[in-house]
Amino acid sequence: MTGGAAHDGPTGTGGAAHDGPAGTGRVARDAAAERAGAKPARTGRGGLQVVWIGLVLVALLAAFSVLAPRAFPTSFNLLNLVSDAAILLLLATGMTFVIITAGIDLSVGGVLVFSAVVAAKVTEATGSAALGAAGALVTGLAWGGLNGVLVALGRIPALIVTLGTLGMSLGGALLLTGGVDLRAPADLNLGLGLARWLGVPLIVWICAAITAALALALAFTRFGRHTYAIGSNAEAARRAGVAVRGHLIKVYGLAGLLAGLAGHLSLAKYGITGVSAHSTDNLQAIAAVVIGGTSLFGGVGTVAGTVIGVFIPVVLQNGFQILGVRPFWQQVVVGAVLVAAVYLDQWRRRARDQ
Amino acid sequence: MTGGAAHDGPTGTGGAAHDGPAGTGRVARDAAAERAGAKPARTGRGGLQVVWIGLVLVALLAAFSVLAPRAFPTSFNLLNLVSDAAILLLLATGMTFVIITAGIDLSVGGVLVFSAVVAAKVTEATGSAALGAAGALVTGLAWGGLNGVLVALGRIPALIVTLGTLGMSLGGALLLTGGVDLRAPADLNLGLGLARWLGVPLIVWICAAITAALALALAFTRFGRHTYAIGSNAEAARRAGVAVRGHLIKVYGLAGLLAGLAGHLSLAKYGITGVSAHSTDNLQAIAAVVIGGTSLFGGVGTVAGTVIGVFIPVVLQNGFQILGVRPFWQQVVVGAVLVAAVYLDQWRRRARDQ
Amino acid sequence: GGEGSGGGGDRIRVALVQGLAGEEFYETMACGARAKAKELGVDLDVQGPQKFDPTLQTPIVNSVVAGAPDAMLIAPTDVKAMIAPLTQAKQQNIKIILVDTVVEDPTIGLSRISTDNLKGGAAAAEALSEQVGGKGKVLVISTDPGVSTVDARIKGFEDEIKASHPGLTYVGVQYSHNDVGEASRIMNAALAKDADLAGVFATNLNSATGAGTALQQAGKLGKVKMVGFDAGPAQVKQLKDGVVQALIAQLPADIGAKGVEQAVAAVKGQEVTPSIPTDATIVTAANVDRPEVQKVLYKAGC
Amino acid sequence: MAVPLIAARGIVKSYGQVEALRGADFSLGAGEVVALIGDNGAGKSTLAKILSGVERPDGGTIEVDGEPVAFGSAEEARSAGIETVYQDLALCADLTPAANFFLGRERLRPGLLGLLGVLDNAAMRRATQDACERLGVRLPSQSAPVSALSGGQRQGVAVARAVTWARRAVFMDEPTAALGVVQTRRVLDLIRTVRDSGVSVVLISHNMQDVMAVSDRVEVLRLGRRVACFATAQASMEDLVGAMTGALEQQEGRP
Amino acid sequence: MAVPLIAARGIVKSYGQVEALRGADFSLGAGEVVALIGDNGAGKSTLAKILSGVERPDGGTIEVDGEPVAFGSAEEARSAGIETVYQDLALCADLTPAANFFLGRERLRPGLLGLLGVLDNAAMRRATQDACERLGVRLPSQSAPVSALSGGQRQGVAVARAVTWARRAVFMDEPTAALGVVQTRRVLDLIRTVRDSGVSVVLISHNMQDVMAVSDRVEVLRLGRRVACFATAQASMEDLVGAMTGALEQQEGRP
Ligand SMILES: Nc1ncnc2c1ncn2[C@@H]1O[C@H](COP(=O)(O)OP(=O)(O)OP(=O)(O)O)[C@@H](O)[C@H]1O
Ligand SMILES: Nc1ncnc2c1ncn2[C@@H]1O[C@H](COP(=O)(O)OP(=O)(O)OP(=O)(O)O)[C@@H](O)[C@H]1O
Ligand SMILES: [Mg+2]
Ligand SMILES: [Mg+2]
Repeated sequence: MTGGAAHDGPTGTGGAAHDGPAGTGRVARDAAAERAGAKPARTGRGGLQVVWIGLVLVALLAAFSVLAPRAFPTSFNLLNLVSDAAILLLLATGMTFVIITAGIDLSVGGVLVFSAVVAAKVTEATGSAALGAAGALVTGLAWGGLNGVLVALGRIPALIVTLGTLGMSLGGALLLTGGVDLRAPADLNLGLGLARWLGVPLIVWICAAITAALALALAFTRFGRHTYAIGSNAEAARRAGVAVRGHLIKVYGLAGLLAGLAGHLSLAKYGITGVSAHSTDNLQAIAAVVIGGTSLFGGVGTVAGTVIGVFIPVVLQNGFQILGVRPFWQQVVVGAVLVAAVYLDQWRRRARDQ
Repeated sequence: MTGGAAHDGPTGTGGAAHDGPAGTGRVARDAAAERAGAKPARTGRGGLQVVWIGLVLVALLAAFSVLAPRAFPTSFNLLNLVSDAAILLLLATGMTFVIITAGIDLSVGGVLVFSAVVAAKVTEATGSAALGAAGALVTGLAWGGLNGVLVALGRIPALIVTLGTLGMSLGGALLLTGGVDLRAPADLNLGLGLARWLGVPLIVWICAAITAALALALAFTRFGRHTYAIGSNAEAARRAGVAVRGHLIKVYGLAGLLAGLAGHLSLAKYGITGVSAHSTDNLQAIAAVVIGGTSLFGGVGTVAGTVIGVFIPVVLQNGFQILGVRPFWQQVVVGAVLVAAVYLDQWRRRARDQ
Repeated sequence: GGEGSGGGGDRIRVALVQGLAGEEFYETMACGARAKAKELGVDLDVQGPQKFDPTLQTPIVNSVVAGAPDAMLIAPTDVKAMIAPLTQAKQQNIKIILVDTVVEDPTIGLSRISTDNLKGGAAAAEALSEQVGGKGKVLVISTDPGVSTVDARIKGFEDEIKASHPGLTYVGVQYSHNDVGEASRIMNAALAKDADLAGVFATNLNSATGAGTALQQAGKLGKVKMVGFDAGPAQVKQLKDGVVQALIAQLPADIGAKGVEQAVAAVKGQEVTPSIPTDATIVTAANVDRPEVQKVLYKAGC
Repeated sequence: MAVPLIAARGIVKSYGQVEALRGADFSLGAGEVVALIGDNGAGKSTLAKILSGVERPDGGTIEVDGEPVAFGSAEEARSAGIETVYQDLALCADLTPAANFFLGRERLRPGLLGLLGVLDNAAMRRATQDACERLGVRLPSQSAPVSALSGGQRQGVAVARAVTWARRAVFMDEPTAALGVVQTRRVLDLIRTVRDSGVSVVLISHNMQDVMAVSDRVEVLRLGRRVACFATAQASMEDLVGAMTGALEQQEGRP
Repeated sequence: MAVPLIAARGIVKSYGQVEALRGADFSLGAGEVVALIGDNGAGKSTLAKILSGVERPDGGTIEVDGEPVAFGSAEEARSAGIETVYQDLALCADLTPAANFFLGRERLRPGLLGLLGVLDNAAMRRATQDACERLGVRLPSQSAPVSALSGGQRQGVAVARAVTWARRAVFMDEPTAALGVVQTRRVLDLIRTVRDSGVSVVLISHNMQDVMAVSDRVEVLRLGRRVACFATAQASMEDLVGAMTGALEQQEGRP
């Protein structure tokens, strides 16, 4: 599903494959201790970080397959699972970069909606779907860039900046639409929205390709290296000549760009701009990133982990609904299993580190 | 409004008044750099930290008073302001302790609702309002304790733990009520809910008194000192013999207890358990804490700052509504002013530190 | 107006407090109210919370009261929780007109122009039953539990099925938290679980959108029948695209306009109508182009 | 020979694939100053952390006063009277020097306020100031957080803290690395004073002059094992350096 | 005398109420080793940070090659060929030694991959290993993050990095504080080698033996001011200590 597996899977075991942040994904067994510069006991085997949480996901898939053999493990259901997770995946991937720099982005849902509105308006005005898509991307990039500038140059805490831009972008989207959802042009909704390739929706391919590319970029390129360095110790990165401010602007810009793309894809997929429908996107994306082993204190994390982190809640919800667990119980059980899954992950890692 | 002012106001200037975390409230001018142990340029004048953001609040109050002289600065309106903010203040105060330990608590809204449901059920079953209140407090404490245990002993990231308990408590509340809001017993709603003392609602007095007591506890007691120490460097605190795990359990327990009390007060004030309300409580509380100068990376912060952080968004919203700004514009403007306010705060502090 | 607090002029000032800002139903209501206010030459100020939530609506009512308008139209977000702030408003001599929803206290609200969501839910059951031919499994996808208006729709739907549609099997309600993605996931899981699902009642736009997308992906669009609620432009588009087969339309613009009329009458000391019930209309592809149905469709912007 | 205060045998500790200690022995008598020396990465800090209860060994035994112990936490070692200056100092950067000095042992106000847990900051500040000045470390301001101190000032606070609270033994992991000439001299004097008051000292240092000047015995760690023990009086600088680098292999003998 | 490589005059820097530098002067000639010494808190690290562009002075002038400069960032000093070993090392704890070594100057793969910004990790790992081994610092694993290294190993990485990249001058703020005997000797040798290759070195150290052994000149800082300058050959250990502690007040003269 993601190219992240290419370097984080067992093939990379032994850490010999790359010099990247060796402890990536080794979340804070005591995050507070870690950030304070105390030397946590961790080894350098960079290749294993997402294995345990990945196993948790596999175990969940297996359990649901056993419990609901005729409904859960069908290609129909699994394809839908993937298709529903695709857009969230984009947001979570951008969020991974942001969180690795020790930042946070609460504005993604608002930027998504704003970009979708721009795409709809532009397409309507010009009749060109390509221009609409471009409009969404540029808009997303602009919001992200604004976040980045305020965080990097204004030195305002990222939480406040993105809370502010969340309000601004959502309010702006409502102003542009008058609070009434805009519809996607039919050829977008019925074109990109429904298109498939090898039986898999085109939107899924797009999201998977971008996620894979970014997973590779984070792990193997200078851009990724600087992302980790800033989250690990921004002052040290600055002294070493990393253009910290510029890089932060790029990272937030990337997150905005992805949110803009997500807005366009969401418009294509759902056919409307969804001005009121994305208020929990930011928390969903952040949760996915953290479940995937990225520390909120920055410096460690992988896109592959995030991919798993996106799927765990989605699979839980789907599985429990198929099993016929009642909705209120679902909330309870999903919450409990989430905590248990991450606990297992932490516990196994600790055991291995002994 | 809060006793926090007693030590953080200008009287405390010079830092001679206490030995507490000297840089408290001096939020991360570059949080990432700070956490990494790089030595940020900051002075020890512990007394000034909330002055600038406090001035921002005063400026807002003055501006709205000038723009709407007959509606805004009336005792009626200001009393409403305070009364609307009171319950959030409790949540934000608990959140301040949690965030100073470098943790986070997303579950407060869920715990509030669950506690309110318990209070309503217990009062209904026993006919005793006191037992209902006790029920709410115990319930809140239990959820908070669970958070604390999972964070401290399970070493699961606080974000995941409290996201899990948010789902569990909300789902649990819905299970208990069948998804339908319970009504408060009339004598609670009409009693505590409406009672006033010196013209100010009793609920406001309760919240103010508790906030003041906790502000003092954070600044002047061993409990507060250990809270800062853990957030600053949990490993160092552990080595110095601070019972880090026990303390974390207490801090999350306190946050839960306050959420439980907030649930009871909310039941009294609104007369309903509000199972669908409160979904944004966690973000509101976190935002208030961060606006007030507490760093998400732990180790610095004050309750007095949080009090101001609670009021800034409330005042903005109220002022813009009175001025008749349309709702969508309000979202935009509140977002922008929030960022500007915190920027001003940061900027003034930097200038002073030169 | 800019000097909103002044009240220097002798124009009547009316405030409308929506149940939820940025939702088509309430925006359409605001449009209707604005048009009527312009016609009558009164100032109208519209406010609304970002969630259908009494704890968010209370501060708004309080600040509106602080501005001392002559009258307030409000869609209370809870029958009980909003009594206290509205009592306070009444004490400030503000004329209160309840629109869409009501509060328990009968002394509040000189006029009540209410929508009957129970009836709307029943209408949805009727429409869905007709679409699926009176038998099969039906599912409800809603937003959040505890939202009174939506809960009433669900209750009306359930009661109607129990009472008069024995052929339908009700498989329960799922909550999408007003997230299209979530609604889509719910629909997928529902299809995986009950491949023979016959119909869906989506209680609001986002639920219908998400569910519709899932049906489209599964190639079951039009095979699994769906009934939506409200009749904004997006919903009507869904109807025309075949995503939903029927819509339950209320009359928000009408409610807004009537509310302003009643408010002005109350301020001027003229006679007001204490209770004005409104109806729900079933809109289908077959009747949507008829003029009398066109009239009830919500307008985009104003 | 008397029962040693601390005796560790065969301590093993690995971090993932890195074996930091491969069966290290160590002993410390009552009232003696033992220097623990070794090359970078030899495992000195790891051993000190294990004997301070901060890290758990993977294998080996530790005895205090001849009784086997398993320190589960730093707290247990501390209550056995053992204090440590860690190489990374382990200070809370956001707290003042006084708050760090008294962390975990805060002094409370007398009377009711004390029962409520109210801190006696003035007294703690004075005591900290005094302790630091005894080392010749001048703190620019008592209200500045530790993050505002110079490297040497921070180390001074950490050393003063450990020495003040130790009742049986102090581990000092490179305590003078950041200290000035005068301050270093004072710390060495202090080590002697502490020893004379009956508290044992373990000095980890790369400065052979200091080691020779102040220690009674020297234990040498190399690649995670004890490779030599010397009585300081009978050893030359060359012996020590030879043992550390492996040029000289002494058969391990006396404890 | 030739134009000095770096000449700083009257540098003032305060942090809130603390005056770290009160008009400090400093000069460094091409190809010389200058030791900068002083008591704890004298302002040595602050001066080094200002001359490395990391902190901005409140007052005073800095000239490089006789041209006044105002370093706005560490990047500018670095592009003037100046590298620094900071006292707090300034390493990213989550990155590997090689990643730290090449931070900000990553080596890319040849060809298309390089254009895409793909890192050549193997090459960087080898180069880092070599540079550390030249200092006698053995890294247990190239894939372990810096947070897993011992104090001396970390310092080795920081020193190796600065020395490798410096073209005009290296500031070394207590570079051997955590290093072992052998490693310290190697660093002193390295300082000489570097000097011989034409790069100037500023050595901040509390170890007077090292200072005497390796420096050409000594500048003494006291309470934020330069109080003395010596040619090492003409100064005794007592002179240096006296100047640092204020026992000996030399009139400030030669630059
Ligand atoms: N937390 C850890 N994770 C992984 N490896 C570690 C960890 N702590 C120490 N090590 C490794 O264990 C070995 C011994 O480290 P230790 O810190 O005990 O050395 P030391 O003798 O104190 O060296 P120095 O003189 O440089 O301080 C080193 O190779 C180091 O890399
Ligand atoms: N960021 C800061 N904030 C406040 N005060 C500071 C800061 N940095 C340094 N100081 C103060 O400035 C003075 C000089 O500090 P500096 O680190 O330059 O000393 P130093 O000569 O390097 O000492 P050492 O030998 O102990 O490293 C000290 O008194 C210190 O407390
Ligand atoms: Mg060590
Ligand atoms: Mg220094």
